Amino acid sequence: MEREYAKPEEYGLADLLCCAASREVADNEVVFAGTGLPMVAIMLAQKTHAPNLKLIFEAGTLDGRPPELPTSVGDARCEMGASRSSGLYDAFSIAQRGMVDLGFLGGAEVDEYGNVNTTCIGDYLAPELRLTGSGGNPDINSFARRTVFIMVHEKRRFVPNVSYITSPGWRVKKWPGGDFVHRRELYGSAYRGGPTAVISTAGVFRFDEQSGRMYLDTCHAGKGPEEIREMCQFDLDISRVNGETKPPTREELRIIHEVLDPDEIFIPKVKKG
Amino acid sequence: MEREYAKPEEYGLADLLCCAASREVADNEVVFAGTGLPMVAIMLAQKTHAPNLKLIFEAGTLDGRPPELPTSVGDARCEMGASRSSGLYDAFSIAQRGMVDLGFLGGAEVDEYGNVNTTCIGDYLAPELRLTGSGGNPDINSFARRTVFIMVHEKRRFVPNVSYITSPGWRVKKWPGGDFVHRRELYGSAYRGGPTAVISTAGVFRFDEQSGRMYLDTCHAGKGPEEIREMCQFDLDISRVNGETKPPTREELRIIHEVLDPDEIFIPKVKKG
Amino acid sequence: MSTSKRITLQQAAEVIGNGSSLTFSGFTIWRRPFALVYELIRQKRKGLHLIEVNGGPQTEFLVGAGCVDIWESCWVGHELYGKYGANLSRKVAEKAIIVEDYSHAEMLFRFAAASSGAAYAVTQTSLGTDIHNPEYDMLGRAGLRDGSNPHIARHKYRFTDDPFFDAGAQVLVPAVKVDVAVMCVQQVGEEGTVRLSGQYYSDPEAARAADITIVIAEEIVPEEYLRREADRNAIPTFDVDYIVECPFAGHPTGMFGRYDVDGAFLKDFYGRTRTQEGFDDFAREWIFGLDHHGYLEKLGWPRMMRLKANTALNYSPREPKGGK
Amino acid sequence: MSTSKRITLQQAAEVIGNGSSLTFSGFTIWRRPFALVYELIRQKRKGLHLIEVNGGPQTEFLVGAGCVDIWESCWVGHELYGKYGANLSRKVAEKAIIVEDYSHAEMLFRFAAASSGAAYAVTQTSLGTDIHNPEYDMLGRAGLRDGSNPHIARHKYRFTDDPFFDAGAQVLVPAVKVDVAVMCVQQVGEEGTVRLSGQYYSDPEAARAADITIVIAEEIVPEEYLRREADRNAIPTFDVDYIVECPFAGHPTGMFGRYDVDGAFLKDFYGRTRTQEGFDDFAREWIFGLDHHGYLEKLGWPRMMRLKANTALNYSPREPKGGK
Repeated sequence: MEREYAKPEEYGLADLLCCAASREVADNEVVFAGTGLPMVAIMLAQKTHAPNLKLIFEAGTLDGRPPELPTSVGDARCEMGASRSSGLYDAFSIAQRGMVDLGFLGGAEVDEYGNVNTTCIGDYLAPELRLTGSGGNPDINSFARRTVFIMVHEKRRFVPNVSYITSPGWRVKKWPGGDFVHRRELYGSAYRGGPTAVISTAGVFRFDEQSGRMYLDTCHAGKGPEEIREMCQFDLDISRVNGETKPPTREELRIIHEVLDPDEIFIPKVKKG
Repeated sequence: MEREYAKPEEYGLADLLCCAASREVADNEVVFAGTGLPMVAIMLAQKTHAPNLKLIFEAGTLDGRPPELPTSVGDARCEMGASRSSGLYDAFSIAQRGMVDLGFLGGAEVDEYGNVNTTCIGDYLAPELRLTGSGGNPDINSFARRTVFIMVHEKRRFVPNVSYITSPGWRVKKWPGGDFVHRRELYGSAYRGGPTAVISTAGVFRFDEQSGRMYLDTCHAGKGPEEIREMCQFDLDISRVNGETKPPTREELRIIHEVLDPDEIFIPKVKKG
Repeated sequence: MSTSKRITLQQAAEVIGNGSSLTFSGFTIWRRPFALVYELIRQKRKGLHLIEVNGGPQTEFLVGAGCVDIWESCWVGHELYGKYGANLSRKVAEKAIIVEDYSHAEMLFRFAAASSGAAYAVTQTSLGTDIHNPEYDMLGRAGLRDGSNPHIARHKYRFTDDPFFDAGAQVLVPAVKVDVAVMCVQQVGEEGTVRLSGQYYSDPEAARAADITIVIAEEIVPEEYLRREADRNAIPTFDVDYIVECPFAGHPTGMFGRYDVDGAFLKDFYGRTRTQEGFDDFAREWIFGLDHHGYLEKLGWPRMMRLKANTALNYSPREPKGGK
Repeated sequence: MSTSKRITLQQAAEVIGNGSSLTFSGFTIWRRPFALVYELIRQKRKGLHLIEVNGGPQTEFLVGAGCVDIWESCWVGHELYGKYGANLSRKVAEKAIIVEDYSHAEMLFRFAAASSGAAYAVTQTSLGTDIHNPEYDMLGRAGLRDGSNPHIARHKYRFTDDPFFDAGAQVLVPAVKVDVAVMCVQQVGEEGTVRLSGQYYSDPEAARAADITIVIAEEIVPEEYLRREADRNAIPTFDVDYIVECPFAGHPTGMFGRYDVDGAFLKDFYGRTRTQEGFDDFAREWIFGLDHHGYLEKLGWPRMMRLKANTALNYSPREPKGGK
């Protein structure tokens, strides 16, 4: 089936993020998704190219097939069509057991090595702003084979060092000293991978597994590599750029806006004409 | 209500054991019972003086009220009327959490300090006879506030040192050295008590919590203290004997034989006249 | 049963003394025992030590009202109805509360260990993060890890290696020590058997981890009815000390099969309580001077009927998503 | 589904290679996957390492047939139909098998740790017993704790103290390493969702602990049917690799809601297999030269109809208790 891509005026950045994220999933994978855009992205994948993906919601539904988008992972809608509905012990045990292929997460800050912060802005001991805290972000990111972060791209969010490492990237702190080491060194037999992509409102970023460094993979329509490098506080590797991020297809947009999120709870519609 | 005790010719030793064991339970207690005579004893208590006792079967039924005697703790009958039916994780967690008042157990050998063996006869490394193994005996005995053992009384079973300590008494081995210490020293905050009675086919034996030594409490009808001391390989303390074991009441016998075990699976009927 | 477990909401709140460590049923904005949270605020409870697998509006209300000295958890917010916990954030900035951060799985495993009677849990989650930064042991920094507080472990973490299969670094997290768990559930039997519907979150672990467990249920049903299908019950009688019948006790959070989250209420709370004055104003409007029935009357029938779940769907098809 | 999980009994047995570590669903004489146990014996499987929360007739059959080199567990017998495991006992006396003893709770916690991805479990059970006697570490004595066998931990136990609340001595037990779990259940969906009825024993832990899980079900039912009530299902699809439909697969053990234990059969087995000759004779009669249908035909309709459970009671009121 040929893909009919939408034109730039037919979609917004949230659509693009959602579709780019959705394409990170392969069929039959076990996927752990949080509330919000990650949930829309994963359900889009389920309704397009990955009908047999197995969806885990942290609050305790396993291999769920909600006919309608849940408002959060604790929503009654999560349970519909699931293989098993239970609780957090099940969800986190499955993750630690190594059964999760992909985690979809968000973040407030990210550094060049994929460390993500969702805890506070500024010094932890005297923060400018206390955020939500970790939630399951570090847990899913510790155990999944791959994790994908969906983020708003602002220069203040792409930093050399995050204020607080909430969720482990490729180069993490070895305690008690706090020296940076490759995560492989710390995780032992639980090492299965790490962050594989950051999908921001500017482009798609990937990581070199050996060096752990982020590089720019594709630019969203209208953004150039140099421009995106300027949007980071660290020296972004743009040597491996691979063209433009594929736009949403019309079918994907239809599913997002007619099936998944008709009420524009997570993704606003772009008004045509 | 006045108790109408049965006459010696109206009951057998198994009846006496069962009734003596049943009387160890107080109402509202949480009780863990194994297959066989312990199960009959506990259900007898439930149907007489302890209607609100909460029965746990190791295979995973909590606060069970079987209308009919199960054949083993995994039997479908265990689940009837239970507060929750689940699995072993639940049962053992409840025990380790300290919620069990009383455990009813059996054994092949017992020593003066209440250590019980259900693993092997003879040297563990070259046993004369390999038995069933521990089952949940040590687990229930480690965690319950009180445990009661029901045993056949033979001199070879009441020994100074059991071949193998399967289930911990009052004086247990501290590893790696294997020196004997009071169980209080080993169990730390999990120390809640230990074996409180052995009910054998000869009498009822109790333990001094401080010294951990067994003493004879009551003799079954027709047995004297000296005779019972002769039936032990260790020097049984008979200084605290407290008369004769109370016989079964006619009501208890009726419940055992008409309600609980009419098919004489665990307790044979004594033929009258 | 020889003794009834039934008590009133007021009595339930009185079970939780000043300085208690406390936890709740539910998950973020679902099945939180709000009727009791409100009552604790009315009774001006002080010095609470909240230990939660995850926080939510109940945390924000208790923190905003000044009931909480210590919060140990991993997350607070209102999901799509409020991005973060503004009251907690304000108190953190003022250093008016101690926050001890763990990861979500760590909190869950801490409860699982406690409910299973284990002293601690072994995990490999969150290695290399600042959650494990020894400088960020806030209870330690406050001098509270000296063994004198029975709710607080001597260490936030210990690290060790797997001696059995060389699996690498292991994180040891202490079992939680919780005085009281308050559950908000669909059904409880007269003797305490709880039947949950939908996801059960971390409720069985919370109920068993706590020394005292209070169950607030939409309805108290005949125990006999629940015992007919024992394999559908989540919490057995001996995990439950007190029961309270209180319909809509979870509002503004939602309950599977019974009612949806009141998104508009949470949005209003989130919007109005960035400042202490805002919180106090909100509390005067919605908490003080009301009891549970007064609260429901104030909410009004049209609102509550809109939130009511369709029992075939288990959620309300009438309630607009996103609280719009 | 893109790929079917359905296989035959023969194929299921072939999944379990010589030298595999293996575990089963069920509890003592309940829900043991006998149809597959028989097939393993027919296929003359060798060198198995059985790791069981508890043993039962399935252990006795496999041990008697010489399929098992190592048995790690806590109990073997036939409940009221046979006091102990005579085949295991004989092989122990002959030193033809290595038995590694743990307590029941220890075995359960070892499975729970494995199913939760933890390297080991922390417990306080069985302190002071000979289960912890370092002289009785049988795999260690056999030189098998050098790290070369992926199923065998470097230590049987480790002891430590609780660093958090001074709770005292703690026993660390290694997570089990199980290649294959074979489950014998009432219902499985086409995609692998399992619904258990009655007690679920340690089945969810066993299914998740193993690298490969085979489910043998009385019936394969539409996946859609099971997913209508997700909170009644015990094991999710991604814990299950293969499914086999095989009615009466558990005979002579019992299955809640389906059929009772065949006590007479077990008594006969127990009585006849004290010697190897006795076992071989029993195997010639009941295992070799038969397939599952041949076995059922040999048992005969009257016997099987007598064992069949009354679906209101979940057991058979016709089957005499005690196997008389």
